[in-house]
Amino acid sequence: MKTNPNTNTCVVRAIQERDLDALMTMATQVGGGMTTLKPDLAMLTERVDIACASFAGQIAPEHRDYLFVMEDTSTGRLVGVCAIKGAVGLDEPFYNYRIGTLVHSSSELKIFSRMDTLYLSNDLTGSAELCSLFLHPDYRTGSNGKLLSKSRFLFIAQFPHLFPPRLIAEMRGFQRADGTSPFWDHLGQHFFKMDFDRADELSSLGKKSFIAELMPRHPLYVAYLPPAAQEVIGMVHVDTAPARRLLEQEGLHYEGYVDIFDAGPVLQARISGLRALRESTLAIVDAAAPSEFASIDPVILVANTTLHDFRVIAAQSGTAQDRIALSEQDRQMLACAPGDPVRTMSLNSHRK
Amino acid sequence: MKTNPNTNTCVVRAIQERDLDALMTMATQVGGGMTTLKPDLAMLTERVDIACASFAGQIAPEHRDYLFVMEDTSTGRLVGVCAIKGAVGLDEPFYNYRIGTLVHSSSELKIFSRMDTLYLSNDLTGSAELCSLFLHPDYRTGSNGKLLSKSRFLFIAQFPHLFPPRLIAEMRGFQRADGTSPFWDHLGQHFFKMDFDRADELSSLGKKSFIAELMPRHPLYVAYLPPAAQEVIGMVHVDTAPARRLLEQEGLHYEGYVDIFDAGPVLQARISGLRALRESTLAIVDAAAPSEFASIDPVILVANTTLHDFRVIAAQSGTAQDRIALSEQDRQMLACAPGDPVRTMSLNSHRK
Amino acid sequence: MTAPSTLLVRPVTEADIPALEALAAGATAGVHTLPKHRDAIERAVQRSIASFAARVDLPSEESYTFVLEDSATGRVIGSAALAAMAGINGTFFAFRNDVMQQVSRDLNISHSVHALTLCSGLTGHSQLSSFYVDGGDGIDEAAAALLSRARLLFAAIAPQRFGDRFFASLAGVTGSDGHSPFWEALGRKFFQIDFLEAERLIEGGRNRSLIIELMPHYPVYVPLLPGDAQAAMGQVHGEGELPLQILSDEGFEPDEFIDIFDGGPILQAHKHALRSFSAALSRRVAAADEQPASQSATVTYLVSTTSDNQFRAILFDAPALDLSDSIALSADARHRLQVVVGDTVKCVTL
Amino acid sequence: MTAPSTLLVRPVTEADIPALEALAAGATAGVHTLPKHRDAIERAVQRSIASFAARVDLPSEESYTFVLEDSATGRVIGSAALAAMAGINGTFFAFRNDVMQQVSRDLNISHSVHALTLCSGLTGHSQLSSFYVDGGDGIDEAAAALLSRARLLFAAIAPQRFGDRFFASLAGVTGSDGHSPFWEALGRKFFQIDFLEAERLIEGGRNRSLIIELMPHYPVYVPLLPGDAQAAMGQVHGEGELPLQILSDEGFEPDEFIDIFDGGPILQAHKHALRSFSAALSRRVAAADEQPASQSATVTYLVSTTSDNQFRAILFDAPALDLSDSIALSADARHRLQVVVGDTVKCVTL
Repeated sequence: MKTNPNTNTCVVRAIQERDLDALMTMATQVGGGMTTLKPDLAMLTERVDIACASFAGQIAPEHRDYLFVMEDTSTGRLVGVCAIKGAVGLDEPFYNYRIGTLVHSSSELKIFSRMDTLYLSNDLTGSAELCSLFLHPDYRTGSNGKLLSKSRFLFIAQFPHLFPPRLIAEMRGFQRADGTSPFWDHLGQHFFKMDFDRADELSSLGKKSFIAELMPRHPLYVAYLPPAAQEVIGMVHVDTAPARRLLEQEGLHYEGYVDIFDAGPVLQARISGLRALRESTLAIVDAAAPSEFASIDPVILVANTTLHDFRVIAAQSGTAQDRIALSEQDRQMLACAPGDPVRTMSLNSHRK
Repeated sequence: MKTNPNTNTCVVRAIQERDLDALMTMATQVGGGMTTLKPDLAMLTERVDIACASFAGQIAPEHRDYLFVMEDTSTGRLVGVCAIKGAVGLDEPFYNYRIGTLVHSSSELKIFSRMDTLYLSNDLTGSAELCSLFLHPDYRTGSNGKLLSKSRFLFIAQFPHLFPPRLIAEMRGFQRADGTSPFWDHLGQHFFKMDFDRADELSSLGKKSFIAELMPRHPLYVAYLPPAAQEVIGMVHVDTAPARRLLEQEGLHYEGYVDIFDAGPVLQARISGLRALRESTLAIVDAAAPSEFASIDPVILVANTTLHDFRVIAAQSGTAQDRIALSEQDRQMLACAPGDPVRTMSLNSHRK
Repeated sequence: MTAPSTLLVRPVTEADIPALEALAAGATAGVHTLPKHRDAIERAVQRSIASFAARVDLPSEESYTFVLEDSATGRVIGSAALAAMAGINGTFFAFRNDVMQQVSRDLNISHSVHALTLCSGLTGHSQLSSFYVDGGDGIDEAAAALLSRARLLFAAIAPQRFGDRFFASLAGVTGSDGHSPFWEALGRKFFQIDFLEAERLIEGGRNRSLIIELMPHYPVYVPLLPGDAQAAMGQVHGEGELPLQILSDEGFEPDEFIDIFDGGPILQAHKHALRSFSAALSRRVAAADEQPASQSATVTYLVSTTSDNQFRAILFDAPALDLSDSIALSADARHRLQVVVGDTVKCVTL
Repeated sequence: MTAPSTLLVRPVTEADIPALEALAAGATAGVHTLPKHRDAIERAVQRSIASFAARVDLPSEESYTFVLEDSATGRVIGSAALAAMAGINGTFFAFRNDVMQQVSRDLNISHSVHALTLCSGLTGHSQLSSFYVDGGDGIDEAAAALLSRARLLFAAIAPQRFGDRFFASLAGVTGSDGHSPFWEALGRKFFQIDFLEAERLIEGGRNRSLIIELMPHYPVYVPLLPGDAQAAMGQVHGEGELPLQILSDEGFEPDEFIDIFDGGPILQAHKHALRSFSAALSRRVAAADEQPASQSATVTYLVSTTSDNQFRAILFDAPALDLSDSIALSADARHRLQVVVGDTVKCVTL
């Protein structure tokens, strides 16, 4: 039986300095909407430097930025990127709206109003963040998307001591067909007097003092907003819906935090509550000939256990008695040998 | 092999109307600090009526109040009580302080202050609540405490459709040896101009409009409080620490909500994240002779599956192939017969 | 213009209750704040009688109701009240209209945003309220001014009964159906009922604890309100224009406060800024025939007694009083005021 | 008391820079707000010179610095400033001290709680600042009053250069070591540095965006502050008592605002409430020998020129001016003011 060749030739691995040019090429393909991966060579150079120092363990965990690339080993081409930031909001404040509830009640008038409120908050300060996910359109097939996104959970499961208790992911918020944001138009615009893209860009450049200067500080009742703005609170951009589902399968939840500009949801999880921490297991690598693989074997994610050269593949295999049979090609992609430990997890959650 | 007689003669069961007098007797033994179980016959009568209607499914789930008693079947004496409220805060507002984070940062002065804040909130409105736990001192041995507290999780696991997504439990907050609360003295006292017990009593009687009238409405920085008050935020009363640990083992967490008067923590969980929903399983009852029990068998909780006569015991037994052998005594306590389904769960969590 | 020569303002009496009921029937719900129902009217009258009778050193729960009577017919054609302290038995709530500067020097941004904050800053100030004149034949402006301003002449002769600051909340913009754009944008979201229903339940009061239970705890950012609600802020109802004009002439100014329900303007003044306090003259009563009829033009004065338990006020045309230490009143005027020659009266130009 | 006869207040010039440096050396950090360092002094002087020279229709970025000179010695012994609008290039921040009524009618509870709110309500008002008189030999009160109030006489002769409201923030309570109890309770929690260090970094300003970045966003409930911080609210530093007295006599009142750093009082007044505006007399200059020496007692006046680009002010003892249309000035006084007989001067009693 042959395994899916597309799947089998792609590896997600820790970025290296030599990947800079290919990363720059990818960044030009990303398009708008991803503020953390812009085709700015100086910015990318700095980011790759930090990532390499992160994987080398040369900087403090809360300042690390683990940048992973997906390489098609059949061609050597970089086809995807994703990242985990060690902590957000420690250099510049990290703002969200938190949605809370206030009850206004009068027993005399028999009125009981349960109202949603928006609180400007920095509650998520210090959380680790999943970000910068991009997969080249040519490779949006098979298990590639899942491999790329979920590889990060195996990394966290392997190195949980490097992370704070909470993990988050910011999702791009709802936009109209013309790219405008109803939430911005009815809220932020009144206070910032600039258009959404400008505010988003300033914020992504780390120039956040304008938020402290201009943002309304007092809690807002959602009911003040017109329905068009209320409706999109916590809604993702249509292009982001699949990414959201993937993360939810891994144990992240929307807990009422949204972006202050477009009200896109923040997904969050306790690190200890991630599927990868409950379900991933270590296994010892055995050599296996291709003929041993059966198409009935599920696709599983397999990662090596090396911080500085972390690698993850999606393999069609199975584990038994804490051992796993991997083909030579898989072993090469993982930079591991028979007898080495690897961390494995089923590609899809078994639980609903 | 004989099983522990203390354990085996106690059953936790849905309260019945005839239990009222015994409940009143127990309420006199509770002492201060539990505002939901006072020796007030009119209040208890109403509560038992609502509980009976709740188990009978005669009122809407969000208005139900499931009251359970622990009976020593060897004497017929009621020795404990516990409850689950279907939802809180739907008649009178349910207040908490939520602890949030605000960052104050100036790049010019290189100052970065990460400050805890207290927000008056009704966020937990609509949550189900664990409350009114009391076990007679004579019975605070063996597994009785765990049986009483954890019986409620089996109830929820058996009837999850009757509950909202979130479950909470309010824990009594820290007090000094003389019964005073440093948090109250340094915060609430300034606004309410009354002593803690009076405020607590008014609140427990459902007279909450005074909270809306007198409570400070604006977010407070924790740093405004003296250290003695800051330190006790989220701390439980020394007597409540064991109860807190039990609940944490079942999947409840302190997520930053505290009582507005004494800053005692609110533990909370998604219903779907409770250990009981992950680990409890259904099994079919087999008759077993006492000789079949071995002391090496772990203690497990076993519940019947009947809403109106729900019952839970702690039995020393084991399940295999979805079947469980129960002694005649156990079957009598559970009001079940061979062939009936029961829900079982290990007494202690296997996970750290 | 010659002053209507038969009008009289005096404290309300029990005999006025039927007349007040008739007046209330003509008032517009949500606009006029006079009590509507028999029992509320009776309470207000009893409270007023007790207030005028009380010896007062410091203002407290007193509330004084005045009626405008046409002494020719004996008919009561208007009423108005003055409370010693607003918010008695509670807090008088209003929205304070704060301005917040939005400045980012880096980005060269500078503008301001208004926000409405529920506050109690008017509690304890003296409050003009319940002003109403029967407009069956069109309201006589001089008559309305007499009724409205007589209250302040009373305060000027009995300052110990009142605070140093006075305010009046004027009806905000509502449609003919009682629809209030400001209420729709704010109050309705918290009360979940119609404006008129809310006003009926709360009896026009702004001192009830249910306000703090229901109204927003945090500042309301004005740019988030719909345009019609923003436009209604501080705007007076059509029927409030005459009272607004009268009070503005007296020295009141719209300040930073607006009504929490309909967004109507709240006028405020320190007593020293009011003409009844600063520009009223004390003059000895003379008989009109003691002096030769003046050829010079006359000025219309509000003339009141100076006794706080025998308070009366009328309009009277007289030569300018600035250079005279007495005012010559006709026998009819003396009769309406129940004063005799030699008594002292307060006079202020209309 | 006889007026010191050699004193003169005039606009600062570049030649005064060394003298200002010497003055600043004697000033107390955290108490006096005059600029401390050479470059800051130079900037202030240049700005003042440009401000006096500017033709102004509406107040804007101007800031006027005045010096007190002993014309007998030519020595500069004090300086003071007046900014056309506070918070230029930003917002002037202050704490507003709000009162919140805490009322529960059911429970028969009624009390009030104060809360401090960071606000920008003083932005755009004209600000008195940087007042300092060399106290080496003990401060002469009349000299201090001349320096402080001459600023307001200038405003009175050039009202188009200023706003309608004026304020002055006075130094709050600090210990001899610069310890501020109010700062310890509030500012330190956000700035994480000592009071004097903060004042040094921010150069005494209250208009910097870092204030909105660092200071509390929500009202600070006063009962939560330690007792010594509460006691310091609105209290003036010992060295501020004389300036407080001078400004109070002029018509300023402590209002609802206090300083955000040390809790010191902020005095406010509408210009109409200030004696330099409302009680200053315009008088023609006469020569002292034009009139017979008066036997009557004299009054000490502040006398200033009426030209806003040749501003000077002195103290002068003269008979009461109420019934005269001129003031007889000695040749020396005319020389110090650089006026001649027939010119008009402004006079206000000390």
